[in-house]
Amino acid sequence: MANFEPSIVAFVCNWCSYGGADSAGGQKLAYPANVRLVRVMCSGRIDPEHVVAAFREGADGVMVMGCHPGNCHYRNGNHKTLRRFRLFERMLFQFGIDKDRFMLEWVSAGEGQKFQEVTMAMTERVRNLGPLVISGSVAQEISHA
Amino acid sequence: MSNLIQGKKISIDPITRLEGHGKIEIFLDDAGDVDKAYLQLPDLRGFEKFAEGRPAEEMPQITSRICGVCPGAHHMASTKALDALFNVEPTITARLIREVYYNLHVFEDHILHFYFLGGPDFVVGPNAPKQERNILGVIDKVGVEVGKQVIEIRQRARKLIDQIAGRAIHPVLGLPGGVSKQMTTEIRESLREFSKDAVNFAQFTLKIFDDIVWKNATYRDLLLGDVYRCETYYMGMIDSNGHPDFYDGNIRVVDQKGKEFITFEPKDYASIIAEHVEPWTYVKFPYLRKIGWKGFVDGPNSGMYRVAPTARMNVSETMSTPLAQEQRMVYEKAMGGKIVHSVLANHWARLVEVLNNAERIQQLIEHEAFLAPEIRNMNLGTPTEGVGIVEAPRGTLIHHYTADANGIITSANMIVASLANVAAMSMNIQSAAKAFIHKGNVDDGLLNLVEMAFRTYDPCMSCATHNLPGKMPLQVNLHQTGNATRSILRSSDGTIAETKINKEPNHD
Amino acid sequence: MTEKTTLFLCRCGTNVADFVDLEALEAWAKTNAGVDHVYTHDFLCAPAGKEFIETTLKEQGSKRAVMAACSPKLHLKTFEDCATRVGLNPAQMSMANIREQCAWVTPDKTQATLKARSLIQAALNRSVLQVDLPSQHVECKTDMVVIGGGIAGIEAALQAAEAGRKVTIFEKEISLGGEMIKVEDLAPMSECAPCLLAPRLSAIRENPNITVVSGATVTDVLGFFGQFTVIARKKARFVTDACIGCEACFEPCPVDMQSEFHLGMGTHKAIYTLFPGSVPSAAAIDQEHCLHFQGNECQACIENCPFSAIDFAQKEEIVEVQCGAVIVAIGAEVYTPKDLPRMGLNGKSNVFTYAEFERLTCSNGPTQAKLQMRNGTVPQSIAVLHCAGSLCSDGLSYCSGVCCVNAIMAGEIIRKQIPEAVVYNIHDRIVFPGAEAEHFLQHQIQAGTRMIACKNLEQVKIAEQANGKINVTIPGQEPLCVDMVVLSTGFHLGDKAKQFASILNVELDPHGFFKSDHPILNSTGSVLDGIALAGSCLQPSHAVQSVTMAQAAVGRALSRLVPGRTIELETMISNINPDICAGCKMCISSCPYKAIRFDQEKKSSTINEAICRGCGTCAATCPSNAITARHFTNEQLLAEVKGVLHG
Amino acid sequence: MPKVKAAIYWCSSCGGCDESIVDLGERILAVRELVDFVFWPCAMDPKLSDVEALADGEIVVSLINGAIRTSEQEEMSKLLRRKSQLVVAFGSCACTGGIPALANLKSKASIFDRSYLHSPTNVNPDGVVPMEHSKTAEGYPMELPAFYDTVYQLDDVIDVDYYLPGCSPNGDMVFAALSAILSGKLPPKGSVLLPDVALCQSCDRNATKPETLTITEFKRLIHVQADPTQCFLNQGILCMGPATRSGCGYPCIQGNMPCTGCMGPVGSKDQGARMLSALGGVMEGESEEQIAKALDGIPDPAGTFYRYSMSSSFLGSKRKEVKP
Repeated sequence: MANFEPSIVAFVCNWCSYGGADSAGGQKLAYPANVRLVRVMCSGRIDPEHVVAAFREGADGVMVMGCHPGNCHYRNGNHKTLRRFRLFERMLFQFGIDKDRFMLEWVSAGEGQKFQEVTMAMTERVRNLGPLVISGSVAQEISHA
Repeated sequence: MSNLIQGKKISIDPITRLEGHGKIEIFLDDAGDVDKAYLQLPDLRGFEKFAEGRPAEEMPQITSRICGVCPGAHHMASTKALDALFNVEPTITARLIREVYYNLHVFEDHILHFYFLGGPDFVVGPNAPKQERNILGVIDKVGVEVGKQVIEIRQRARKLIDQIAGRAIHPVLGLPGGVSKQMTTEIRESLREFSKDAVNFAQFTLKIFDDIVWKNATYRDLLLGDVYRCETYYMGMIDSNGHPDFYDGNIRVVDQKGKEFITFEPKDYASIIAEHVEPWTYVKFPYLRKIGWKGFVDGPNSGMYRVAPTARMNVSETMSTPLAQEQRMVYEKAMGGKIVHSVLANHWARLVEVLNNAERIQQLIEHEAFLAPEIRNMNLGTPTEGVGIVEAPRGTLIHHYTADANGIITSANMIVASLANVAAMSMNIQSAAKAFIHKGNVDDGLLNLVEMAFRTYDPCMSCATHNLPGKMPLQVNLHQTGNATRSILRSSDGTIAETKINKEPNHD
Repeated sequence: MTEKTTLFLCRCGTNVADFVDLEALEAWAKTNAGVDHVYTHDFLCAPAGKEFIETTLKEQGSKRAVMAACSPKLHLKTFEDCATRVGLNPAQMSMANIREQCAWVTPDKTQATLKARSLIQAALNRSVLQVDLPSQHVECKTDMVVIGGGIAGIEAALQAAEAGRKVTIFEKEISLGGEMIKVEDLAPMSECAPCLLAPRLSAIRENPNITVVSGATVTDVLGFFGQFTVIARKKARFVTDACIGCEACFEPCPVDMQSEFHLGMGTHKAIYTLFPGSVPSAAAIDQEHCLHFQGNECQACIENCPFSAIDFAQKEEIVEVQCGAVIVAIGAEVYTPKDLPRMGLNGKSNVFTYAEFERLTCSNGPTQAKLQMRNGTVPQSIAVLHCAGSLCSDGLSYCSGVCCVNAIMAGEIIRKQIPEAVVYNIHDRIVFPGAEAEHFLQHQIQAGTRMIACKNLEQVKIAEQANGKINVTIPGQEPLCVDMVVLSTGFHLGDKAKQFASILNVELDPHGFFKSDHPILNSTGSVLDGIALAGSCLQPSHAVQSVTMAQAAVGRALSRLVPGRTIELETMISNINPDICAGCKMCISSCPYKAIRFDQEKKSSTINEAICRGCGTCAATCPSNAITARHFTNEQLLAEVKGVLHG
Repeated sequence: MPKVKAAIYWCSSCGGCDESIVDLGERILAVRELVDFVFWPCAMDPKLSDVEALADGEIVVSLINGAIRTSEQEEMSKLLRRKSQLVVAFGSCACTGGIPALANLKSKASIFDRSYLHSPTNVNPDGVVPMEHSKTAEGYPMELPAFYDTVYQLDDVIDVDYYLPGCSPNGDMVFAALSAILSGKLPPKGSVLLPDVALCQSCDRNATKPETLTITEFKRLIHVQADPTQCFLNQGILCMGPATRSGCGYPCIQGNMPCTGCMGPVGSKDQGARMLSALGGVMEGESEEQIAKALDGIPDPAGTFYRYSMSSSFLGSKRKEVKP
């Protein structure tokens, strides 16, 4: 889907990945405007329900970013994120949602370049997949019965 | 009733007092007599497909949701399929606990049918007004005292099941190679008391059947008459010494004369049984593969076979317990010999089995291993394929799974008891319709006599289409070509009223 | 009428104005339902900008404001202060990062403007749901806890007590002293460590401000700077404080056991002290070896104790101490290269580590300072191998920096007892800095120490001969055949210490030592504010370095923990709704700071608001959504998601 | 006091919910005094025509169980909604999709293929499959309800007043709910007629669960024998209790098997996300390998976390583009 512009929501932790985004800004490292950030204090605060809500509200792809394991400002919040979303990824596949629509990445406050790379890679991946069409809403299905 | 013209259709939609959703379509010829009748089961859930991907050990609790009236049957068949899948023998204690649980389940399910679902047709009478033909009608007939006893014995049975299997509706005890919970002396004590009362209650119910049904000329004629008779093959599970057994054994099929057609082990079921698909119903019709599907006809060269209580009697010689065997001889003498084709005989055979269940419980709980802690055999093999078969209250129930090395289900196939009887039901319905509908005249007797044709099988439509959700009360639509369908409605107070339905069913 | 939000757009000079069409945004904002007033300004963070914000907020009587400007990490605090000055709660100020995360990274102006609009919409959606967060202050505690009773811990305790603070020392052994108490010839002046420590130990014993908790393992360090709670498990000692260490019970005790203090080369009774003059002075009974605990009726110590200080009924206790700062001085462990075959170290041959050599030459050692071989005879020739197990692929990858001076000292110690002994030092580079060092080295060489240089110490092989002599093959040199070999080994942090790091949440550096907050500016601080590090747990240290670091750590703590000073508690904390909480306890183990406790009566969990740091992990963990993460509630986050997607 | 007209109907269900009403035992007699079941196909003979003959709103309360799988079930639900003042979503299928909703993980085509075409016992050379309009061998026209692509819960198709989850609800829950309805003392519309708290609160094994609950690996019941006194999670056995509503009296746990979550979520609509997130919070494992090994103990997250609530989660409730 060459000309499709996906909307991507990225949940980022205040201390590391949000800082990474700021340093990408500081170094003027442009990345697709499709990616819009929602800040939380720690990646451990990000709940799979938030990711599902993003998909429900129309996101075609969702990213979760936190500090590199071992550097979490709150000791081990990111370890919980890793466990939660490795399990979440396995479940997404069962629901028939392509794994590439979700990305978990560690970006430290100094890694402006890495922030640029992962957001561009994610936008590209989701662009190739096209919009997340959840066919078969009740209204649509009932009408043809 | 005006004289109906050519090409009429009568729809009995839905049929009531059974488990599951059903509809009957009756087509009249020019003269207004019945040409063809079909029993239609209009729903599907797809257990066999969504089982794929589930961990094998979850199947006993998932498949019990195929039927809320006989969840124990699916739970047990599924558990036995897991034993085969993981190639593990359950410990002697586990087997005892399973058999006690399962006999309890069949006991209370049979009682539910006789007193709540199918029985009222008999106990209250086939042409009694509709609002009496239910448990309350039964209670009026047999007396409130007996009614209380019925409710009480069933409640005790279900309390015991709760203690053994966690819960009555959707039990949890089954695991590959064993069960989840060890028995206690208190449970055994209450089982002793219960089984003693259960034996008396079973004999008491057989006496009711004798007084109210067998001694009543009209019912006896229906029992022995031809309207509800069709000569099919019969299938049922028998243990190593030929007694009918609900929990374990091989499957025997006998022909119309009672001669053994074949006895096979559970793992070979797929080479014996095949299923036929019709576009107008979600249910499939199993038949004997070797003889082939010949449509809704009985007789030696039609692969149609039947299961359920009479079938279990026909495939076996004697009962596994003394009192039940006595009652079996009474039944066989009355029904004229060993092989019984009358559909309504199911009611009687079912009550003989109730007595057998009660006695079996008495025997099993006295075994010294019953209270032992060894409730699970933990060395499971790598799963490949497994077939588990039990006799559900309504007949032979087959679960067949394959799984990957990690124990995840890769395929599931289930042949459910009532499935086998659906074809026969259609035949009985058709013969009943033909017997009672002439010149397009419709009367209340027709509706109930037709329904009796299926109720006696105690059919479980949810099982039939494992598959199948609930259903709607009975309503007959007379289809007249060229103009509005006339709908003959049997309302709650039993009166017959006629209304027009403008929705013209297309005939393309 | 729902309370609306005042929107401020910041041009940031040209930084935003050039890339985002602020005029279009201002027009859009005027039509936006959620906005009551919108203003654009050149530099909101400048004094003029702040002035403008405050007057506008006052005039409009706004309840809340969204600042579409730079990163909150930069100026959220600035705008919060503006809010405080006009009587608004800081939580009512939110920001949309339209500079770093929009203008500077989106070259296409239209796209940048659209993105800015969605970020502003998200902030507007969120701001309506933001509730005031009351700020809470609490008085900082000024007492201190020292973990580790070696030279560093002792020094820290004394300095803090000197300033009048209450100090608790937690020591895992049964007495203070650490590694240094085992050394009699402190390099380079061969000062006697026990003699140096004795007056400091008694100072600690006499000082009312200092409490020593020995046989203690610290299990939890909760809270934060100014509000710590340290919890430790104190092993049962079975001897009360009435004991003055008179040793009357030693001799009658029938049980001998291997002494860890003497590195297994000596024994002591089941009732013992580490060394005479230990603090606490009371003896201790070893539960595994004492017959009483194996059902035997033995009462030997009770019968001989003049002070009836034996108490077999003592139980392990939990000790909980509140403090303002924690000084970690748990030291390092000697690295024993026993799994390197080329070292020939098997506890039977006459190959000893330097630590064992020290024990054999120390008056409080197993041989009353008499240097002897396994069979008791006096060695005539001794080889000392430098960098034993250090700077090699299969041992320590670093130089500990403190072992060379010991290796050179060995010659002096040997010759004091065995003047005629021949001492070889097999070395590569010598690490022995300081003006005094060269003089000391030349002095030893003149005294007879034979220096054998070897560029490849990793190839040196040590093997015991049938006759007990030790053969030492040295690449590029003649092989040696000596009576005894001493391995000069380095130091590392043991597993227990690494586990302790995770309890403290202090990071470890790549070599496994505790990591300073900043190697230059705050070397005795840790990443966790209020937890200081001193001594060998940071890096292998000479006594002088340990003492200096201890003094630095205490100095820094004292300068910040001034009595009466208050600390601001975290405002964005979580709280649990007791009506919904089912007491499933899953939030408790998810909390990185152990701030959640289970209330037995109420059968539900509660969060200790003083300890909670507001990370929100428990809110995501709660399976029934009973926990609200203030300022980052599910509703607020969902509102933001809707904003960024539909804005 | 005139008898209250009530109706009980079953959509895509197993009959267990109807059975649970029959299970009220003697209390069914007490209920019969107050209630006139104008429509209960499972146990009584009153007919669809009787329902159509009633005035709108004449039925005081309809207890509808079963999920919505076919067009007929949706039409019946809409009919009953029109005729009833109150509609109660009765049982897990009606509330959150139940076991039938597991089919949402599969496509309609694959379900038909497995049921009617490719199975060890099907003999179907001409590939016949059930159709909405078809003819019998003898040429008579027949109709079947449409089979939807997705299984929906009741409040996806009609407005629901109250919810009574459970697979199936036990006698006490049913009796309490009926009494509340008959007495008119009802909580606000849309609430669940059960306590708003998770199962752990009532479960007697919760006391054995330590505050430092950490799970290093998840053990499947084929690999381990559960200790009948210990909390399952503390034994590393996945129990849905923490993310499941209380009120059932935890019979499965008393049968020494872990809760599978049939009472549906509490405090959120997404039971699966809640449990998954909670497990992430208490699991051990820092490295990818450790975590992967631990997660292998949950081979079927979707089927486990959404065993009865697939229709109430966004991920599981609507058809997806990728047909697994």
